[in-house]
Amino acid sequence: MTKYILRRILYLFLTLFIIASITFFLMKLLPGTPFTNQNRLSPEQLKIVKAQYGLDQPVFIQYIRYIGGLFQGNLGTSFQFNNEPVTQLIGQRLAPSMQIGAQAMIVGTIFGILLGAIAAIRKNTWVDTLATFISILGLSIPSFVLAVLLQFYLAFKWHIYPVALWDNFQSSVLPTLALAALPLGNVARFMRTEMVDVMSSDYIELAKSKGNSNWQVVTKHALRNSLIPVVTIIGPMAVSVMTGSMVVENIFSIPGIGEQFVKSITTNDYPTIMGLTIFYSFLLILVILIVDILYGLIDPRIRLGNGGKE
Amino acid sequence: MAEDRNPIVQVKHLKQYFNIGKANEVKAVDDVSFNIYEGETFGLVGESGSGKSTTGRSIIRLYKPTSGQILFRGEDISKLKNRSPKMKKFRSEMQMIFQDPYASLNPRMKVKDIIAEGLDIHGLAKNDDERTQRVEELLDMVHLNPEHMTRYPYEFSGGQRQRIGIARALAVDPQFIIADEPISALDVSIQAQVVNLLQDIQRDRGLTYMFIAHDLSMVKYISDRIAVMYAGKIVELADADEIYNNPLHPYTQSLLSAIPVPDPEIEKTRERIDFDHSRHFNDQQRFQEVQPGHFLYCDDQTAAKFK
Amino acid sequence: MERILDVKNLHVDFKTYNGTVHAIRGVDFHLNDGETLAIVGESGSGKSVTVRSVLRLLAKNASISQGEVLYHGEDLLKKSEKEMDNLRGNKISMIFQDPMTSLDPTMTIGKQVAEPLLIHNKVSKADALKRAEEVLRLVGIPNPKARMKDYPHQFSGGQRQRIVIAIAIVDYPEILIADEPTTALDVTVQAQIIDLLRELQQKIGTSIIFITHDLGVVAGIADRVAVMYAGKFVEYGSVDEVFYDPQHPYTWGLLDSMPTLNTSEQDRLNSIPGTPPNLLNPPTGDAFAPRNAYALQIDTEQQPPFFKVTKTHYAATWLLHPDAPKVTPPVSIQQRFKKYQAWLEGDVK
Amino acid sequence: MEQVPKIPKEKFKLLNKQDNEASESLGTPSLTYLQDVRRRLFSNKVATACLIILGLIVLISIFAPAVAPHNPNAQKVEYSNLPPKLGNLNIPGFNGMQDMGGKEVDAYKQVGAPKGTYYILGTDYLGRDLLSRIIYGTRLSLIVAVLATLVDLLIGIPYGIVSGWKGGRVDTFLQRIVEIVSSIPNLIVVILMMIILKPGLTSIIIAIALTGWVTMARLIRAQTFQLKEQEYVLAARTLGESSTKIASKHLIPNLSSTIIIQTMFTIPNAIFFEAFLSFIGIGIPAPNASLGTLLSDGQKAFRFLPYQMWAPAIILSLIMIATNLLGDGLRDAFDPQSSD
Amino acid sequence: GSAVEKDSKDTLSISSSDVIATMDSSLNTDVIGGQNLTNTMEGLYRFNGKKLVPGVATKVVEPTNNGKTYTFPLRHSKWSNGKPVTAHDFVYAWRRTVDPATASQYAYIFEGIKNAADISAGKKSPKTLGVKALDDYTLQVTLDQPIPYFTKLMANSTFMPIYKPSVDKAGKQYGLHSKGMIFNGPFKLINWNVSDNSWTEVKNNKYWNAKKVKLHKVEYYVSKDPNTGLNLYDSNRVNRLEKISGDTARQVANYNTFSKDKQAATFYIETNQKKYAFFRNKKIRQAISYSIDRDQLNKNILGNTGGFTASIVPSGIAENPTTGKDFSDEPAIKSVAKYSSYNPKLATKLWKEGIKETGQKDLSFNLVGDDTDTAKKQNEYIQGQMEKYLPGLKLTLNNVPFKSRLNKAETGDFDMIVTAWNADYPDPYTFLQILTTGNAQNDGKWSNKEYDDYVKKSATTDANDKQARWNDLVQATKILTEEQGAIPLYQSYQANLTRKNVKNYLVTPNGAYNLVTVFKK
Ligand SMILES: Nc1ncnc2c1ncn2[C@@H]1O[C@H](COP(=O)(O)OP(=O)(O)OP(=O)(O)O)[C@@H](O)[C@H]1O
Ligand SMILES: Nc1ncnc2c1ncn2[C@@H]1O[C@H](COP(=O)(O)OP(=O)(O)OP(=O)(O)O)[C@@H](O)[C@H]1O
Ligand SMILES: [Mg+2]
Ligand SMILES: [Mg+2]
Repeated sequence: MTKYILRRILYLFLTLFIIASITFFLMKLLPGTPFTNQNRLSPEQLKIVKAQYGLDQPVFIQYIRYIGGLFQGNLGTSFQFNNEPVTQLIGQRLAPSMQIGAQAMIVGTIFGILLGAIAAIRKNTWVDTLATFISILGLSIPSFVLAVLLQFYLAFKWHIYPVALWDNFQSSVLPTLALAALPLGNVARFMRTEMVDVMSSDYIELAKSKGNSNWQVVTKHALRNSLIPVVTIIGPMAVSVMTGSMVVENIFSIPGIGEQFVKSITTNDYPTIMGLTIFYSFLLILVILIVDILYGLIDPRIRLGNGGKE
Repeated sequence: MAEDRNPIVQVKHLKQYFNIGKANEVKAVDDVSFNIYEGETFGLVGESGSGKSTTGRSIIRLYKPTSGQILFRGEDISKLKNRSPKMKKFRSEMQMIFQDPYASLNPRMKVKDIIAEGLDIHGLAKNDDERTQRVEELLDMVHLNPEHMTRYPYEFSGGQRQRIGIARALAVDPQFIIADEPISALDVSIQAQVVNLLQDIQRDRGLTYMFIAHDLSMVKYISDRIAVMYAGKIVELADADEIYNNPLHPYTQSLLSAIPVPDPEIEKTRERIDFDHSRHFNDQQRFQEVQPGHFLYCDDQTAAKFK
Repeated sequence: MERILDVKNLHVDFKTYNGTVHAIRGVDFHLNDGETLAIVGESGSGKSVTVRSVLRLLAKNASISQGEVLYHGEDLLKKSEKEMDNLRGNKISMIFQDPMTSLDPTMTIGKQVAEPLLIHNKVSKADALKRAEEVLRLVGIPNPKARMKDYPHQFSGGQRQRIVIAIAIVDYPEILIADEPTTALDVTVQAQIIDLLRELQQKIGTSIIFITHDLGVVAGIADRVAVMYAGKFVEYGSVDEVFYDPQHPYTWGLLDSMPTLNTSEQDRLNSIPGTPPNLLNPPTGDAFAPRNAYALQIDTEQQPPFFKVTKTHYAATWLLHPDAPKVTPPVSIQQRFKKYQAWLEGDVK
Repeated sequence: MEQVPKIPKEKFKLLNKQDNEASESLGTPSLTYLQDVRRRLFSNKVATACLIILGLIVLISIFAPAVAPHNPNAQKVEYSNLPPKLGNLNIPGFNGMQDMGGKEVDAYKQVGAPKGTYYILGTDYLGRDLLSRIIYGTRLSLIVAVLATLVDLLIGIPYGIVSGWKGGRVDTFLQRIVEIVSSIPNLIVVILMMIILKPGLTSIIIAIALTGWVTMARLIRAQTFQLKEQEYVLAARTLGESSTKIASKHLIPNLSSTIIIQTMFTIPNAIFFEAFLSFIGIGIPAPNASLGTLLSDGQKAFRFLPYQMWAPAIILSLIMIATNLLGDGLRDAFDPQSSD
Repeated sequence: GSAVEKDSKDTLSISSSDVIATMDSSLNTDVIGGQNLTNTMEGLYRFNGKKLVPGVATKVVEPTNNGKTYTFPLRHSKWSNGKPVTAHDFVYAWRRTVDPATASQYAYIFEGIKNAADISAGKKSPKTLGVKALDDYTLQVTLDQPIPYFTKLMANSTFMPIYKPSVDKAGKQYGLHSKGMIFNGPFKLINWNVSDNSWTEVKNNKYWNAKKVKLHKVEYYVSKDPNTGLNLYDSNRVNRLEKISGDTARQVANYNTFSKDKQAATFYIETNQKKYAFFRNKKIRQAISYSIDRDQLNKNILGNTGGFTASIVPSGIAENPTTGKDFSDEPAIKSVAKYSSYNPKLATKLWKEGIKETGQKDLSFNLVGDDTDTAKKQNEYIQGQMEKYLPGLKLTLNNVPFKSRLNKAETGDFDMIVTAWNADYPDPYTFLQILTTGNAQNDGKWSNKEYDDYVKKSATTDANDKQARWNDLVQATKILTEEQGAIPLYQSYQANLTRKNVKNYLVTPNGAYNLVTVFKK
């Protein structure tokens, strides 16, 4: 197990390294330099800033430096905010993103599981139809549209939640909801399929024949077994939440990394784009790793020692 | 006894390992040697996971043997390259019938195309008419209505499907057929149909069979000689009657004692013999002929006793 | 002997795309206290549906259209779902065919075995686990105390089937329904399981309904045998009667198609030709008629009633009608008759 | 137990064995697998409805030039931001009235549009007909979807089959690549691509091509692993069939349900993707419309001109819901076990 | 809980259009940074509305030595930590800005101050800069040559003092975090890190003019989404919504709290005359200009935030030294206004003639522009107009982020480009100089000798003669407009919504607002 985790962590760094390299060279492909209004700088000034950013070195050296810095947790400095280390930038904006991200994941997962389970238990009834419809709706409305609607009705019209901005828990409710719709839909649909499968399995029959009531069968056996595969979609879910947060943070004016990412794009802030790319990838790989480990812990059938693969 | 017969398949020290070098290495077949003679039915029995299917699949080269030799009509086929002409020829000479009547036919292909696949590959039909005609003949041979050749497999019952599988194997005119548990998935009432068919075909065409099965009474019935497999090794090999009347290996004895017999009287009085792996296996043992035509996996001391 | 279970005129239908499948078309049987009743028949004949109807564990698209299932005189079909829950796993329990998939993969086997106790009896968890351990020992799981904490995948097929049996008997049920409990197992393991069931029956005195399509297994375990074909019973009687004095051509076919160790290669096997009827539109007459070498004109028109052979032996074939012609059964069956005759005479002596 | 009934004696005659020998007839009606799938699909009302809706949308997109009432890019700035108006029918929301500083005014009259001028879904900020733009936008979004599907089919399937069929070291290597590609949130790959290439359809396609096939490849690989152990594949091998033939004759047909179902997920994903890119400003460039650009423009004007968001949002959601439900329906239809 | 906050009299909440990029006055380049520096720092002067009033300097001084020396007497004011603000703080700040190691983009604005250009070029030490602390409270600046607009420059944030110990402590990160920053302006920025989406400024009691400051707290919130901003304003979460984008501006124009402020900025199109002889043809440039209906653009796209301008010099930045007439109202300029107006027929005609004259075959060009919402719409509109009236023209839009646009402009990677120029100081010169031959900001490389001469003359021979200088600039503008060397689109306006109870919120000529005088009722 430890060996397996260590190997996975090694892979994690390998993957990150590859991602970092690809990103680095992609960014180098971009024309021009990061300095706005170069024309306004004297050649001497330019020389000095370039040296500051290490851009006077050959690309290969820059690459070595960048990768070297990476290992020390240094992602370079932002072009948009002169001299601000990207790591610091990410650090300052991490908390809100993590909070709404986590909330959205939790809400999405819990309600998705409930919705999916109910649909599966009441398979082919109107309850199922309704639940399916809700989950598909969740999948079908772009988060930015949902965000706008939530803001307009729940906040602006009915004053239930703050319109935007980031100050207390209240203000995280709407962004969370807007973000949770997609994972909720996904989890619910996945859960339903799994649960329908599980409900028709032999061990559920056996559980029924032991005298478990329908409710007991569901809570003691079906739910747990259907949940295990649901764990596998946490990774993709994390991605959808990450990307969704880019727009949702923008709309609700939340100072998160998603909003920063979009801004970095519109300001050509390459170091920040690179940094965030690597950071997002890191998060994702980490989530996948944790999910895999969890999966092994939750599901007794999976022996991580055997490679942990299908 | 063996001299006057012609071996069609000779298996020499065949080893088939999986996941070599990994923690989950499996020695599915572990140093197995035997001959199959022309025209006979060679039965292979043993518990689940003992390596019967693997042996069969290695012989027909679905796997590349880890080591050892497989001679087919005297020619070593264990090292044939996949796309070589020799391999292609070999592919028409040896065929296989599979266990699962549901999984062994491609659900998306019509019966006609399933049966004709071999014809197409080996160019055995010159044109479409000949192809159709051949398929009709084959269907007739397995007692299926040739009109049904445009149907899809799922429209047939298990027994019928198994016969389609037989027709497919027969299409390329093989001399040797490996039947891997061809009847274990079938209903009792239908098993006999298939077994009878296999025997009729063997008689008509002078085929040689390797018949893998669980069901010992059926194996006894169909086979001339029987090999008993246990944990990747053949532990005993002899004529069918000999095996049943004079089992020498404790595992064979245990196996025989467990066969249920549809006769309440026998059942009520039978004694089961338990088999203990660790007690009966050790390093000194090897596969040797202890009586004429009767081979046993044992140490030399034991062998001497029987000789 | 007391009848603890009495099934009367059971009809079960399934609604499907193609129409209604009449899976069970009037089944009557009973189970005596302490006996083992074996139900044999080929795949799809309705064995599982019959016994599942007893526990009311049928698929959602099933409906029991007619009949009664009397357990100690009470009709189980009229009970509420809650009352049924109280019976399941307690008074009547069930063993399923596939040991590989019958156990919850995410629960330790100790908990799974103890579960019926916790559901039905007001016992503490510790007591239940203790009892589970005893039962696991009883069914022959070595070192049960330690292994209780293991998960199903850590056991072999035979062991898993033993665990499934342990679950079924942990609450000393009156009736144990075993639906092909050994089909997926090796012969040697199968033999062990059958021995185990026999042994258990003696120890806890439960009545067993044993389903199989393997006549050899039936011969080893059953007191009485019922033969099923296309949703109906065609013959039933004591194990000796059915094996040595079979009356129904289908039973003949079954017995005749199995080679015994004495059948030589020269004897051609006898097979039952054709395929079972489609239960979407069951035939009006005897469902077996199209495959029956001894079919009579009447078979195509009218379903045969049960004819009494002895007090305990009945068969549903027109051949037993006084007006029916005498037929010569297959050789192997004749041998069985002879054996029975000899045996009866010996018995009389 | 039962009384032996009275039956005429002549009925008890043995039937001629010849008459009786069961001919090997097939009980089931002759339906090919696909016919069966079709039957199952069409008996699912929801899926059928979705199929029809999608069919209509696709048809309208294909024949956009004939169907669209206006040139989608023709500006008529005088008529900008007109609310929907459906002829002279006075349907609320479709009567050309607009809330202006608390008063309902006839926006058409206000801009001095002659009688008979009407835009069913209103106009946008440049006075372009929204309906026409939505029709063309849908068309563009569907093109993205179709191209994404092609990528799935042309990269994902071969990749998955090779990986699954070859197994061993080849598989390990190919899977490592998949692992890396899927460890980068795909949207980020796309964004990176869009920054480097210039925004546009080609870039979106290249971006999708780089990442979109991964799920398909994974599924196909897993399925191929199972299929290659299927006895009919083994049978083909014992007959000497070549790998490519096995792939085309045995694997792909049996992968078809997976392929179709996965495609049903690729399509909405691609459409969503494009919408998202447009929202963060790196989607299809002006003046061309896609559902994404329309939505993102509409979203910004939502406070005052809600119809500009509602119309594309409803169409997008409709496509999403329909493909999702159709996907469900197809999954059930392709699964012979789901016969209830 | 209710999302509607109660409104406090002491606190002003403002929705800002973007975050603060830096609070380092040496490095700041944008309006947001400028606004917040104006809020928190005090330079020599400060604009109060249009009027220049003394800040740390005790009075607005006149130059001596032929306009080459300025001597500023300073008041005894304090930094927010109680330390005195001295002339040395100015000297330090200015030297720091021109020091090439600081890499300030505004170093060039110091050119004209003695040695400034040489220092930026790395040829001289920053110590040689022509700025001196005669004593703690007297600052003297020496120029190489008179700078006519020098006094106005002194209100720019670039010329504010910096508290040296803060820089010493924070190093490169000075201006990125409020922690450790010391202020001498009306407010103090607290708990702020760069890139924060909201920030708070509290009243600075140490500010020399603190008793005039009514507000106790100013809160800024960035909301990029137009709906969000408006929803915040409408639910009174913010008291003021700034920089409303075109589309929304158009919709909220009927709010009675709507206002718009003229900005010292113009948008214009440059054509790449280096790449295409085609664009060196005057008729072609005029045709382009004639093809665009700026009225419609303003009304429908910009929501009335783009006012007419005849030339690239916007209105409201300078007045005739004798008549007091606005620069844009000079008759000479009005006379060429027609060249910057809509005339589709003429456009088509000139276009065809131009094509004939130049023999241009390929009429596919790209139009580079910004990728903000309004810019995109505006470019789309321009594309539509030009394609409509200029036969054969095929325009591809290339909307890119601001920095990319600058980059493309600098490297000449465009065919046509929509450029905006924001005055560095309120004087026509800031606009006119960029179109002179060889100027780095002259992206299209338009060149006209006569024009160059007028512009040059205004800064040299006529530098000290206000009227002569004025006439030079007017003449230059006339030439530029007639030639359409740059094709003016509009002067931009900033649209805002301000609650009725917020008073005295006045724009200054450099685009910032002076919060000293703002109060709430
Ligand atoms: N491709 C493979 N990779 C790894 N292990 C394998 C593979 N094929 C077979 N094995 C293992 O080899 C052993 C022998 O398997 P094989 O299928 O030959 O047994 P068998 O005697 O045919 O059993 P059964 O009666 O269940 O068909 C088993 O332990 C099996 O798990
Ligand atoms: N849920 C269902 N829907 C439709 N038909 C069903 C369903 N369950 C069972 N049947 C039908 O009922 C008949 C009897 O099935 P049953 O499972 O009882 O057979 P069995 O005798 O137990 O066979 P096996 O030996 O294969 O287990 C079959 O024809 C089957 O197709
Ligand atoms: Mg096998
Ligand atoms: Mg069954």
